[in-house]
Amino acid sequence: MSTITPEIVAEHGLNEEEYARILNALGREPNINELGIFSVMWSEHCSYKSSRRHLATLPTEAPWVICGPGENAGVIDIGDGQTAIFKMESHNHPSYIEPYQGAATGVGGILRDVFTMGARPVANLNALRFGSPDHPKTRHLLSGVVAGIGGYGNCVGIATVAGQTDFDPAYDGNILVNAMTVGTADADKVFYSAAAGMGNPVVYVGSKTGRDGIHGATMASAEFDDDSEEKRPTVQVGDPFTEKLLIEACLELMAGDSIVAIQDMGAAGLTSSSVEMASKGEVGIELNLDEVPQREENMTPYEMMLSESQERMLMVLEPGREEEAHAIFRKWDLDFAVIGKVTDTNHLTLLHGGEVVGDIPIGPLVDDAPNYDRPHDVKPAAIAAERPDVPAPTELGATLHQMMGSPNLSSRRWIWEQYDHQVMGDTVVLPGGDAGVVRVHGTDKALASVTDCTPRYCYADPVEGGKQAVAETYRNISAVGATPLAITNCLNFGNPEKPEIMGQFVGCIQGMGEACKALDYPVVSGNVSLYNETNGIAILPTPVIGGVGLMQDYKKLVRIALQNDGDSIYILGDTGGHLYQSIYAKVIQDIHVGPAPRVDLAQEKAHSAFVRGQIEDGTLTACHDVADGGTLVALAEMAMAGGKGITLDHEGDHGFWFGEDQGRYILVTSNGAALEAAASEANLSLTKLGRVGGDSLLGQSIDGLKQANEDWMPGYMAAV
Amino acid sequence: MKAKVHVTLKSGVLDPQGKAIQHTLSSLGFGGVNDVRQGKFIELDLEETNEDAARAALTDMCEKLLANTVIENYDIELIA
Amino acid sequence: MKAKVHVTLKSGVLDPQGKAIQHTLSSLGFGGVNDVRQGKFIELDLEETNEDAARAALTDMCEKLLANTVIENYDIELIA
Amino acid sequence: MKSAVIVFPGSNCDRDVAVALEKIAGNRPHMVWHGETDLPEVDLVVLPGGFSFGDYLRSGAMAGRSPIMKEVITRAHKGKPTLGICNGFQVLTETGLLPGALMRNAGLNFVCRDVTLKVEHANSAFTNAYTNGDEIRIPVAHHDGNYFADDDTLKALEDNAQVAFRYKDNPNGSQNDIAGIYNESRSVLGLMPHPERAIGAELGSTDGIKMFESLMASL
Ligand SMILES: Nc1ncnc2c1ncn2[C@@H]1O[C@H](COP(=O)(O)OP(=O)(O)O)[C@@H](O)[C@H]1O
Ligand SMILES: [Mg+2]
Repeated sequence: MSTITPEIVAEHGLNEEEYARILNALGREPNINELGIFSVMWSEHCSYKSSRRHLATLPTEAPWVICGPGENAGVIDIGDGQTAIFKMESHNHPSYIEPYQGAATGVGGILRDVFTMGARPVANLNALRFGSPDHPKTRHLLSGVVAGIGGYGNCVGIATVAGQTDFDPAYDGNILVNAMTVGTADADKVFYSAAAGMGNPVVYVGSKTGRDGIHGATMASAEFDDDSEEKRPTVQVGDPFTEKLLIEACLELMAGDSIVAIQDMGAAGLTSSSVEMASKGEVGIELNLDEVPQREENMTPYEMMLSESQERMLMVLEPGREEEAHAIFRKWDLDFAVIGKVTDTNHLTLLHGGEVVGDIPIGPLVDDAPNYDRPHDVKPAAIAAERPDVPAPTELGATLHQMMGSPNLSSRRWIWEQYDHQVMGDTVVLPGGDAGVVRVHGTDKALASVTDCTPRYCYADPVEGGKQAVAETYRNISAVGATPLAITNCLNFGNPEKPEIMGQFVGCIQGMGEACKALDYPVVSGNVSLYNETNGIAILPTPVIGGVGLMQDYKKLVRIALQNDGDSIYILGDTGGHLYQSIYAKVIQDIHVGPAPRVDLAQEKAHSAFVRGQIEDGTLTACHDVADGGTLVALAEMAMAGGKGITLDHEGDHGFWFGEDQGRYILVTSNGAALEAAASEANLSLTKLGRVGGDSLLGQSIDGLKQANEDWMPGYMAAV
Repeated sequence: MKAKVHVTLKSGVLDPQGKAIQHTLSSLGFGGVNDVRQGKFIELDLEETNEDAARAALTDMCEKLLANTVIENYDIELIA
Repeated sequence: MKAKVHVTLKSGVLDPQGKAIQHTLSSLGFGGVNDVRQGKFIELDLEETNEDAARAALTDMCEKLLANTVIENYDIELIA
Repeated sequence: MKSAVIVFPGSNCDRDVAVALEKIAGNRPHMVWHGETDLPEVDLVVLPGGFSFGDYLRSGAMAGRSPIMKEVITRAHKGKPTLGICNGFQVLTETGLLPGALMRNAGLNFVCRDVTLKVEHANSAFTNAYTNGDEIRIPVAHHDGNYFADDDTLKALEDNAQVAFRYKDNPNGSQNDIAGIYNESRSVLGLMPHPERAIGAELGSTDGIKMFESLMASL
C-alpha cells in the first residue's frame, strides 16, 4: 500500500491539522481508501464544519414537528395520521459545469432524500439564480438548467409547482440551482436511517455503481489504475426512468415491515450512507465491496466508496426478508444485492477480494469531524453614509410598464411551461401564484409550498435579510389561505474563511432563527452550500427558504387573479415608502445603496392570521402579498392574472407605490364593509386603494402590461 | 460538401438510453447483447467546398453546439 | 462482434431537431449550412460471431425496436 | 362500464386517469401491469400518459413492444374501444394501431399548458357528448407531440373524418394542427392533451369530463 504523502493529503482537501486528527482517530496512518472516506466525510459538504455550530441555533421544534434536522428530510404532522416530508438541496457547482445533467441530478437527489423516508413525492420546487442576462453564459445555463429540471421531474412524474428565478451579475461565475421536494406519508410509515440488529443484512438497491463524480479520482486512479483511459468526466448523468422505478419499488417494499433502516446514497454515496446509518444506530457496518453492483470493470474500493452514481439506496433489512425484498426489486428491474451486514464493532469495515481494505471507527469519523468557529464580522454592508434620495419617476404608469418588462419582474412562464406542473392531478394552484398548492391525494386537505429569498436585502443587511426570507415564504403561504407550518432551507454563500462572508452567514442565520421563532415556523431540514466564489468574487448571500403550509379545505383557497368587476381592493399593513434596495431604486434609478426594509415579526404573524381568517370566512375574492417591486407591481400582477383592470382612488407618491415595506398584502373583496370591520376589530391598518374594473391600470392597458411582462424571457431566450 | 458527425458519450458516462434498449432487446428475446450505447448522428449539407475549411467549421460547430464536450466525444467525416 | 446501427429519418419526414440545429447554427454565425438532419447512432456489442447471423439478428432488432419504419430508415454495419 | 388501464414502467398518469374513470364513470378500472399477457374482460382499454421506459429511444417505442400489447392489439383489432392519452397516443402510433408518428415538438421544449381544442368529429364512443365545433380547454404536457404523417395518410385522415381534435393555437408543430385522431372504425382514439386533468374547476377546467361521460354512456 502506498504511503500517504502530504501532496495526497492536500489533494483530498484536508489541511495538516485535519490530517493529524485522522492519525489520532485511527491511531495509525490511513490507507488511501480510509483517507478518501475521511476526506469526504470531513468535507464542508458532509461535515458542515463551518456551519454546524450556527445551524444549531435555529429553532427546530413545534408540536407538529415529527422529525427535525438530522435525517434525510424533515417530517411534520398534517393531521389524520398523515405527514408532510420535505427538504431542499443545492446542485450549484455541477449545474455550472453541465447545466442539464447538473440540474437533473439535483432533482433526482432531493427526490431520494424524501422518498427514502417513506414519502411519495407530491411536489417539486426550485430556486434558481443566474448571472446578468448580458453575460455570455447566462442563456446557455438557464436553458440547460430548466431543461434538466423538467427532463428529470417530468419523466419521474412529480409536478413542479413553484420556484424562483433571479438574475444578478453576482452569479455570473456561480449560478445557484436549489431543488426542493415535498412528499406525503402516513405517520406510521415514516422510515429512518439508524441501522440496528447485529447481523442484519445491508442491502444495496437501484442502479449500478460507476466511476461517476469521484472527487480527487484523477489522483487516486493514477495510483491504482495505471492504464486509465481518457480522463474521466466527473459529471453524473441522471436516469429519471430508473428513479421512477426506484420510487415505486421502495414504496412497495415500505408497505410491508421488512425495512429496519433506509438511506439514499447522495453525496459521497456508499461512504456517507453507510457511515450515517452506522453512526445513527451506534453500530458497525461491514461491507463486502465485491458484492457491489458495478457498471465498469476493475473498480477499486476507493472508487466504489466515493462514487456518486445516481439512483441508488442502501437499506438494512430484517433478517430473512431478503428474498421478499428482492422479488419486488426484480419486478421493477432494479439491482438488488446484499453487500454487508450490521456488526457490533462500531467500525466501518471494508472487504475486497478477501482482504480488509478499510477499517475505521465510526465514532471518531463522525464525532471528531472538524467543527470550526470561523471569524465573522456581522454588519449591514450597504448602508452607505451618504446616500442619495431615490427620485420620483416622470410618469408612474410608464415606469410600471418598464418594470414589468424588466428581467427580474418579468413572467417566468417560459420556465414553468417546461415543467409538468399538473401530473398526479392534484395541483390546484399552478406556478405563477403565490404558493404552489397540491391536494393531499384523496382528501380536501392541501399543502402549499414556496421558495423565497431576497439576496439584495441579505447583502444590505444579513439579519434583516434572513428574517425577510423566512417572512416572505410565510406570507406567500398565508396569501393562498394555508397555515405556514415549517421550513427547509438552502444556505448559499461565498467562502466562509473570509470574515465578511462568514458574517453574512451568521447574520442571516440569526435573522432566520428570530423569524422562525417568532412565527412558530421551525426549521426541519436544510442544506448549506459554501465557497460559491469565482476569482474571489462571491455570490450575494442567498439563504433560500422553502416553506410548507397546510389548508384543511382546498376549496376555500384564493388565488391572485382579480375575479369580479366592482370588487374593492385594499392593502393590509402600513406603507412607509421604503425605497432603498427596492427594484424601483435598482432598475429605474440605478441606486444600489441603502438599508434593507425592516421586518416586524409580530405584525407578520398578526397579518397572516387575519388574512387566513378572511380567506376561511370567504370574504376575499383574490389575495396577493406585496413583494419585489412594491404595491403597484403586486396590483399589476393581479390585474394581468385576472385579465381585468383597476381604477385607483388612492393618492400616493412613488414611495407608496414602489416602496418595498414588508408584511403587506393586497386583499380584494366583494364585501368591503365586512373586511373593513374585521380589520378595525383586529386593530390592523387597512387602506382602500381602488376597485376592479376596466382594462387598464394607471393608463397602461392590462394587455400591454401583460405583453411586456410575458415577452421578455421568450425574447431573451430566442436571441443568441 | 456533405458531412457526417457522430456524437457519442464518453466511456464511463452512464447511458440510460443504451441500458434501456439493451434491456428491452433482451425481453424481446434477443439474447447475447452485451452492451448498447446510443449516440447522435448528424448529417449536414454545407456550402463550403474546401475540405480544410469545412473541417475547421465543423469542429467549431461541434465544440459550440453539436456536442456537449463535458460528457460527449464527436467525430467528423467529410464526403466530397 | 460489434455493430453500428444508424437510424435516420426518411426523406420527406420533417425533422424538428435538425431544423432547430440549423437555425441555431445560423444564429451562431455559421453561414452556408443548407440542411441538417439528426438521426441516431446505436453501437451494440453482440456475442454472436457469425456475420450472417449477426446481420439477421440486427435486422430483426431494427424492424422490431430500434427503428420506427414508418418514419425511419436503418443501416447496419458490422465490425469483426 | 368496465375498463383497464395498462401500467408500463415509467407511466405516471395511470393513477390520474384511474381517478377520472372512477369519479365520472363510477367504477375503478383494473390496473394491468405491462408484463401480463392476459387482459380482463373490459369495455375499454386505456393507455395512460407518462414516460414509459423513460421515453428512451423513442416515445412509446419500448412500451409498444411490452408483453401485454399483443392482447391490447388483438382486442383493438376486434373493435374493442382503446384510448391512448399522451404517451398512450405515442404507444398507439408505435404499434400501428394509429397511423403516423409523434415527433419532437417544433419548439424542442417540453410544453405544459392549457390549450384550446376544436372538437372536429364527435361521432365516437369517446366523444359523442361533445358537439362538432365545440371549443374546449384541456392541458397538454409533452415533449413529443408533433404529429407527423405522410401526405396520403393525412389526406385519408381528413377524408374519413378521423381527426378528433385540432389545436386552435398549435403548441408543437403538429401537421394540420392535429391533437387527436381515431382509427378508421373510430374504436381507437389517441390524443396528446390530457382530458383526465380537466375534470374539476379547481384543476382549471371541466372540459375533459365529457369524454368520460361519452364513454360511460356508450359502453
Ligand atoms: N441549513 C440547514 N438547516 C437545517 N438543517 C440542515 C441545514 N443544512 C443541513 N441540515 C440538515 O443536516 C442533515 C445533513 O444534510 P445533508 O448532508 O444535506 O443530508 P443528505 O445527505 O441526506 O442530503 C440533514 O438532516 C439536513 O436537513
Ligand atoms: Mg439523504
